[in-house]
Amino acid sequence: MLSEFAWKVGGQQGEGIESSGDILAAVLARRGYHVHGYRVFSSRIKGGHTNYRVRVSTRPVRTPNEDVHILVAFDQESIDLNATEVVPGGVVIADSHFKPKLPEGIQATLLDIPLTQIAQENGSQLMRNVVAIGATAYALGLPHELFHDLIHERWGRKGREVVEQNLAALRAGYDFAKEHLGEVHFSVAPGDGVARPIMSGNDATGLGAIAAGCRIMAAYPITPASDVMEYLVKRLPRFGGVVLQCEDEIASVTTLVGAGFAGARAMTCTAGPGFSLMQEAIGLASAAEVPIVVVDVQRAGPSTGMPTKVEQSDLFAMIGGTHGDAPRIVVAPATLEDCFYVTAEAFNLAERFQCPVIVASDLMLGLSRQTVEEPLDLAKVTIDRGELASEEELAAVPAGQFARYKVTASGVSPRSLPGQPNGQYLATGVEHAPTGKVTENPENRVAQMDKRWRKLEGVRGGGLRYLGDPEPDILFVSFGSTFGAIEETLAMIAADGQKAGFACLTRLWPLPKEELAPLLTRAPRVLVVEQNATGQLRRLIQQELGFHDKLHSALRYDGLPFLPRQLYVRAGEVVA
Amino acid sequence: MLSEFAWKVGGQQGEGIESSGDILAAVLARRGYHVHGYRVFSSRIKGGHTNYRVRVSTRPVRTPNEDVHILVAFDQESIDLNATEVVPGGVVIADSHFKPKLPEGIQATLLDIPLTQIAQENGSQLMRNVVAIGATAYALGLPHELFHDLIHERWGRKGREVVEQNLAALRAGYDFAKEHLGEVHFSVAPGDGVARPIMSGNDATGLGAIAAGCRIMAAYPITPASDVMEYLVKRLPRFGGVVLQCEDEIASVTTLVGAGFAGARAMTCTAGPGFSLMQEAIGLASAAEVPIVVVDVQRAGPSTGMPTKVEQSDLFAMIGGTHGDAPRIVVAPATLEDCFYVTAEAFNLAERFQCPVIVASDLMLGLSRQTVEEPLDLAKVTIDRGELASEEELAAVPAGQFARYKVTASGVSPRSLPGQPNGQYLATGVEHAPTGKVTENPENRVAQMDKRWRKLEGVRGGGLRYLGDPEPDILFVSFGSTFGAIEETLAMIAADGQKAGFACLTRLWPLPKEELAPLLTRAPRVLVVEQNATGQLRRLIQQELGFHDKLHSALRYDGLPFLPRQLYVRAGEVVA
Amino acid sequence: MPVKLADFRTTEKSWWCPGCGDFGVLSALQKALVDLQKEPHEVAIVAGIGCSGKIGNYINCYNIHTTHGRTLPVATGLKLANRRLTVIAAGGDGDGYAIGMGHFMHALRRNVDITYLVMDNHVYGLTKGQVSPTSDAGFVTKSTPSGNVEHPVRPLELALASGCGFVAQGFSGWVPQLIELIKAGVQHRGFALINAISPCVTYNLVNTYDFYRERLKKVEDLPGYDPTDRAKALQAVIEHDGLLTGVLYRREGPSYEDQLPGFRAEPIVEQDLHLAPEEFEKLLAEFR
Amino acid sequence: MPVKLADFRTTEKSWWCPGCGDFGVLSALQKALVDLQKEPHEVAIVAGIGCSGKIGNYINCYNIHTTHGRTLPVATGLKLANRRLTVIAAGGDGDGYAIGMGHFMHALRRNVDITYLVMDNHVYGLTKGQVSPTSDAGFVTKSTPSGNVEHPVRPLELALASGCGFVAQGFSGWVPQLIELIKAGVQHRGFALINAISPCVTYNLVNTYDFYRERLKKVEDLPGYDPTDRAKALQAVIEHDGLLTGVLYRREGPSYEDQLPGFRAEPIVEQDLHLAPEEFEKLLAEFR
Ligand SMILES: Cc1ncc(C[n+]2csc(CCOP(=O)(O)OP(=O)(O)O)c2C)c(N)n1
Ligand SMILES: Cc1ncc(C[n+]2csc(CCOP(=O)(O)OP(=O)(O)O)c2C)c(N)n1
Ligand code: SF4
Ligand code: SF4
Ligand SMILES: [Mg+2]
Ligand SMILES: [Mg+2]
Repeated sequence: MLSEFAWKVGGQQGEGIESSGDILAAVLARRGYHVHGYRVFSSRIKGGHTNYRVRVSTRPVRTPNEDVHILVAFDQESIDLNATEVVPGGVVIADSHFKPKLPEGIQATLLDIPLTQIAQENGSQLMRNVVAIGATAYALGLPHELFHDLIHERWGRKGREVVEQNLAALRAGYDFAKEHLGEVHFSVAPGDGVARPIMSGNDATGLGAIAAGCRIMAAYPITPASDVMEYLVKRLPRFGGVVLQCEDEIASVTTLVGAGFAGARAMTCTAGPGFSLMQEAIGLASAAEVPIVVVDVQRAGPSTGMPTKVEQSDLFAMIGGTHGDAPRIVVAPATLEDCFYVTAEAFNLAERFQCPVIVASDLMLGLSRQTVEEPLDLAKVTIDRGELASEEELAAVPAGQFARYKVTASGVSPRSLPGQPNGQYLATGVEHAPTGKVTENPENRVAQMDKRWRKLEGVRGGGLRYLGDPEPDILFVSFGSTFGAIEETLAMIAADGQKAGFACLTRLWPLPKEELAPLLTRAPRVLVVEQNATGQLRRLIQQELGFHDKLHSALRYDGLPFLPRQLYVRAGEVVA
Repeated sequence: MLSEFAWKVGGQQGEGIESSGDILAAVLARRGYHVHGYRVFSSRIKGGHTNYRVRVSTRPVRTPNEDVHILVAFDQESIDLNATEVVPGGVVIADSHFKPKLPEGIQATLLDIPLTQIAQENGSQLMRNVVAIGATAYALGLPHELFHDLIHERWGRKGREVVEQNLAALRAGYDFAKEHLGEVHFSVAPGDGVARPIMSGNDATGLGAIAAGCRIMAAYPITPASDVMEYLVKRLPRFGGVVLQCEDEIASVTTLVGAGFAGARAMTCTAGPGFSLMQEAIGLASAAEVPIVVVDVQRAGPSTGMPTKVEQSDLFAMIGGTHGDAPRIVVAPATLEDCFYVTAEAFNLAERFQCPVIVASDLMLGLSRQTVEEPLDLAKVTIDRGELASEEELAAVPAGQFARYKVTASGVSPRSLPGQPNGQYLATGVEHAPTGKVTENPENRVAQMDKRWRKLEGVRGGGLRYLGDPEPDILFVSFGSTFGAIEETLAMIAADGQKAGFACLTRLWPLPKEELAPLLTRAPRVLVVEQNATGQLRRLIQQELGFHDKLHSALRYDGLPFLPRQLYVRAGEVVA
Repeated sequence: MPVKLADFRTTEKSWWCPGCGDFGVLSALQKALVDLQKEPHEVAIVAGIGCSGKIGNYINCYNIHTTHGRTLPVATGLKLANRRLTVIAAGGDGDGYAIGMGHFMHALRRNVDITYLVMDNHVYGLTKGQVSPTSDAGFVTKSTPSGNVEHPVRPLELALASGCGFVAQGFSGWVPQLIELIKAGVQHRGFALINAISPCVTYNLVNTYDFYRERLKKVEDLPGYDPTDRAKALQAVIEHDGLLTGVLYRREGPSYEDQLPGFRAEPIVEQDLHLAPEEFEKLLAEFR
Repeated sequence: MPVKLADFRTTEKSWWCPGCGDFGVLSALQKALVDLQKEPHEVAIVAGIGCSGKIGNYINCYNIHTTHGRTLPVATGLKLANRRLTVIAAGGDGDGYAIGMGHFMHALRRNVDITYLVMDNHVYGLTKGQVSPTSDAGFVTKSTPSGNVEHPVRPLELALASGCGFVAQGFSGWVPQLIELIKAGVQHRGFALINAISPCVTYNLVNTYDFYRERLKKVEDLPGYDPTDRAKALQAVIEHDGLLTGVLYRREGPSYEDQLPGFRAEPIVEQDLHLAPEEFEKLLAEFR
């Protein structure tokens, strides 16, 4: 009885093989399983190997692992590249048309099944995915009826005949497997029956933005960020909002500056190359104190790098990539739910602190399709617009004298919005007096610079999430999508009877020093886990807090996500 | 007998008053004085107060100080703003036409002199600067004949009459001062008679680039960097080179990428806003291993900030501002001579390590006109093109198989240049195999990333200059134009019988850790001096080496340069 | 109370050189806004970086001073956020046609309802006299000591070739005409380009007031000129080497905002940001 | 030994979708280079980012793959550094006319001797089907689910309006003509634009091969077409809604490099980098 299994499908890019993964994931999510779907693909439209791994469990899973119970192969390459992952006793479901062969030494059962042919016989070769799902159902010991609803929903619009054809294809796959596998199948522990939504981190980001009142999105397509734009362009018009595909990322981010100045909640979403292009404008938003939200779905750099591979290497670019001392806030979702809540909260931070807020997402987080583990609760999304000058306050100001950049104790100054009578001022990236008037007066300069940085002192709380043992022998520190792998590593270490803790940073700048420092002090050894080559997070912690001798790095920068086992081994080295 | 004095002229911008400072500086430089000229101005073409301080000494001076011996004022505002700096016994030379008044409590002699009128009487009101120089000469106890040569050279082209008029104006100013000041004048110790060239740091940067074989400059105008372009556009054509004013900074830096790929030595020069725009392309040069040189003449940020004021706040942007882990080298001239040598060497570094090299200059360094204190010696400028594949090596390669990105022990791989037979390859910012072929293979990725970073391990030596006591009670650490002020502070501390040392970093990345760490270990207290608000250099040192408790900051970010006295006081606080 | 000129004035003195063309543009803009009876708080100026970009510093209304070259996307975001505002982008020839060229070309075709006022002096003023994209061939500057060798950008031709619905040129020496052009541009629904020739008296001693007074023609004075005929307008501009003033071309039609699906008459900034729980449920349901 | 097609081939298989228009462009480019008897090492291709930008991966010569949209400045630097090379910039419609628009407009007027080959499929291929600047009005994509509302960029009109000396359009379905256009473009002294219509069979199901076969005309077939008459060319392009192929316009004249003061026939990369001491002394003397 499996309480957890992984299923993988492999084939050529552009042949739509991902859809079988989506069907499997969706159906199991409805039946109370926890699902994590992870796609490996490359920067190419058609051709080249791609695979999609769906991990299914009776407890939450937030990361891919190494074992595969069932591999569906649409070509021999998919077997050759992935068969070593198949667990002993696993099943390889392979299309007969390419005469599949298992490599030596693989202790799996090969189900040589004419997927394409069965699909054609039932109406169209496009349905080979559904045939494979049918066979999968049998191999997992699941009834094929589980899939009927989804088939109805998915193909219902195309008419009854198409639905019937798909049902028949599903059944044919199931029957073929039954006939040829016989007793060789898994049986899977039942799910908890709770139907969970399933979505990608990018979806959750888009949803969070809508919930937070974001009504303007300006962006330029880029992998792996484009989906956010594509999600929003279909939904924002319903709420009176607009998505603008700009001519480039500079236009995108400066569009936000205009929208933020006007008082709208606006966002862009990009990846490394686009983010680098935004640096100058991020400085403008910082200096002119305009709220904007920039999501960076990080991918492997530098430069164009590996656009379809994960990395977390934009940290220094996000914190200090624009010239000058330009305050900003950098937050980092670590889970799917964070993508929703952290993004939504980013709009509050931007308006409360009147500065750019950068959401440091990453490709694993953005593209993996997962079940929502903690319900997304609209009631938890508050809208805090920060300090806005009221009509009355403005009316009391001598004409043309509104002190938009008033030096205050908190550093935050109430702002007027264009259209408000008597609130006129000059917003500018040039150094300015409290009224916005340009000046190079040295005392004013210091006062304004200090005021802008003072704002960040108000950014407190909520930047760190602690998991695991309160008195750990080893403390993991990380941000972003490595969360899932670390969570599982903690469990492995705990199973060994050892004590591990985990400080997950959900804010990178200002670094939650007050929360982090005592943890670092207490822990005898610290392992900073990050998907980059130079230990950017470790170096950031060193810069702000020290602890050089205690800090160890777990780095991965080959484009693949950390596996729990890998971290477990690395932790062992550090503790040894 | 003054061994040092300062002279200042003040007036309205755009009225050419700087030319009197230039004349004074040039003449005294020829006579064996050491000169430092510092101009205060704002981002405006005409109008608004500007002043020009010329510091003259019998020993080298590299920074402005606070005292003024002679103030020349073309308007009352110039007196009001600057009179407090005039030393007791000083002279204020002010044009009668505005009925000058000295503020209360200023113990200086006012020479109320009809500068404009005398100039007009001698031919043209434009010569009022020359009249002022004549009066200055008397007030300093210098013969007016000292200025005759320069007047001949400067106005010779305009004909004998103009020269005569200027000589007469000079003489008239001198005579007027003699008549009215009488015994009230300084006397200045003689110079050493060595005629020194006088130039700005930007001039030295341009000269260094020519000496290093830079033949392509692509840039976009920006204060305070444009002069480098303007210097080179007049000189490069003589050497077959070209200066291209591009449509923006992205075009400028990518033009260099093309030129660098082709094998030319190419550079751009910009300031913060332009630098931020270059971030993406800097990553391309890093990933594709193309040598380029980018000079950032830093000014006060963030955003447009204060374009005519000094700051050193682009450090993090220079080191880590592009997305991804993108190796590069950042060097930092600290003196006028460094502007020449460090810039020239930047081209060697770029070609030896096949990566972007950023020269971190700053406004004080770039715009101050100074005497050259150590002769600029062409023989010291070597040209090292790094590893280039020879025609023979290429001929031995199977066709189309040249391994441009071969994984080597040093990380550096010999490169071919377009036009070389059989050296064809693909240079790309996408992750690539040794041949340049695009690949996402994880092992290759790690090998290439490691190779690129390994190059930086070869960047050794020459990154730190030590001055002062070898066993200091206080160690100053800095980079860039604060050098001069720190040098003088050291002398002040030494005069107190205390021991101070100074580690001047001429390379910021890779940080010369091996040289710096023992100094930090030994020194009981460290004062990191930098012209920015957030202690970027201190944080960089903390990040790389620690020493948090020992490191203190001297920060100045009001747009004005550090004064030696200010640092002396700050050092006192740290030692106390 | 009717809006008066004083309402658009500030206490800040203009920082331009005496005689700078930008004074004329500023006063034309102020007068146009008064004529249109806009209230200062209903107007937002998005200014670039340059001498010209300081225009926003001297006029009492909502102002945003962008980074160099980015006026148009900023103005786009501003207008989309609050379509009730009168949004005017203003900047120099370098700002708009060098570093800002990409945004200019895309703004022309996007057709958001903003007015773009370019103060064209054929030179870089604020950085002290380098060549600009509109500089004439052969023009000698600090960065072209042997004379400019590039073809000048022809903004009017580009606007006409890109389907811009309102293309005009004015001259800061002819303020009354410029006032009318600005008014017409603001009233035009969609993107309106007004290239305002604005001599730099300090760094451009070729393209002076006199130069233009001698050469500029008004389209009204061309016999039978029809500002609704794009091909003819293009031809006239080419024939007269760009030295025409007036409304060269005008075409009515929906603006970008008018064509956006779901875009409301009520400005975004005035809408309720809160999502109705049932709407949220609908969004979530898509993932079930 | 004469250069053969095999010399420009690589062992790398092309990664485009079967039927992609870019195959035709690649083979036309390779054949043109062979016809011109260029050696692979004498040619440098500067490619952008996009499906189209992969063209450099499949052709044996010096190749540089830039960041998105920056082919033209990179090609400019390359050509200035080594004017002996044949420099070809190549990329997509998004690369060239969206993010690269500013550089495109300035390259047109700068007139450096490079050939620019745009593989125009009216869509963003590599990012999986978003709207592009050349997409038709109403075109439905992932980013314009209700149809494109922006006026398409008209590259040929822009090139003609900007004084470009060689403006051509080809079609990847008509390889023989495209070969000739590329040859003529490479031989042209100065900037040459070749807009190569190159259908995306995956994300653009409107602007297909058939669509173009039915609509495209060759200028040779227009009675009395004169490719040296700019105004007429512009008119023809407007009349035929851009659906013309062939050399639309050509004007001889000096390139940018030809006009640069002091610029030598010998490429910069072949010159001695060392400064003569007496030259250095002369430079220093200016500061004495
Ligand atoms: C990114 C960036 N690059 C360069 C500059 C420097 N800069 C300021 S104004 C300007 C151009 C001024 O010319 P123009 O736009 O024609 O305005 P004008 O001063 O002539 O009115 C430049 C290049 C800058 N501020 N930002
Ligand atoms: C700065 C930057 N922004 C965005 C991207 C993502 N991107 C890659 S290709 C491309 C556009 C592709 O369209 P096009 O240029 O028309 O080429 P095609 O794929 O259609 O040939 C984009 C937006 C990028 N690589 N870099
Ligand atoms: S420099 Fe030219 S553009 Fe600038 S203010 Fe002076 S006259 Fe006007
Ligand atoms: S997606 Fe389109 S442009 Fe890209 S390879 Fe496929 S057919 Fe060609
Ligand atoms: Mg200008
Ligand atoms: Mg395309």
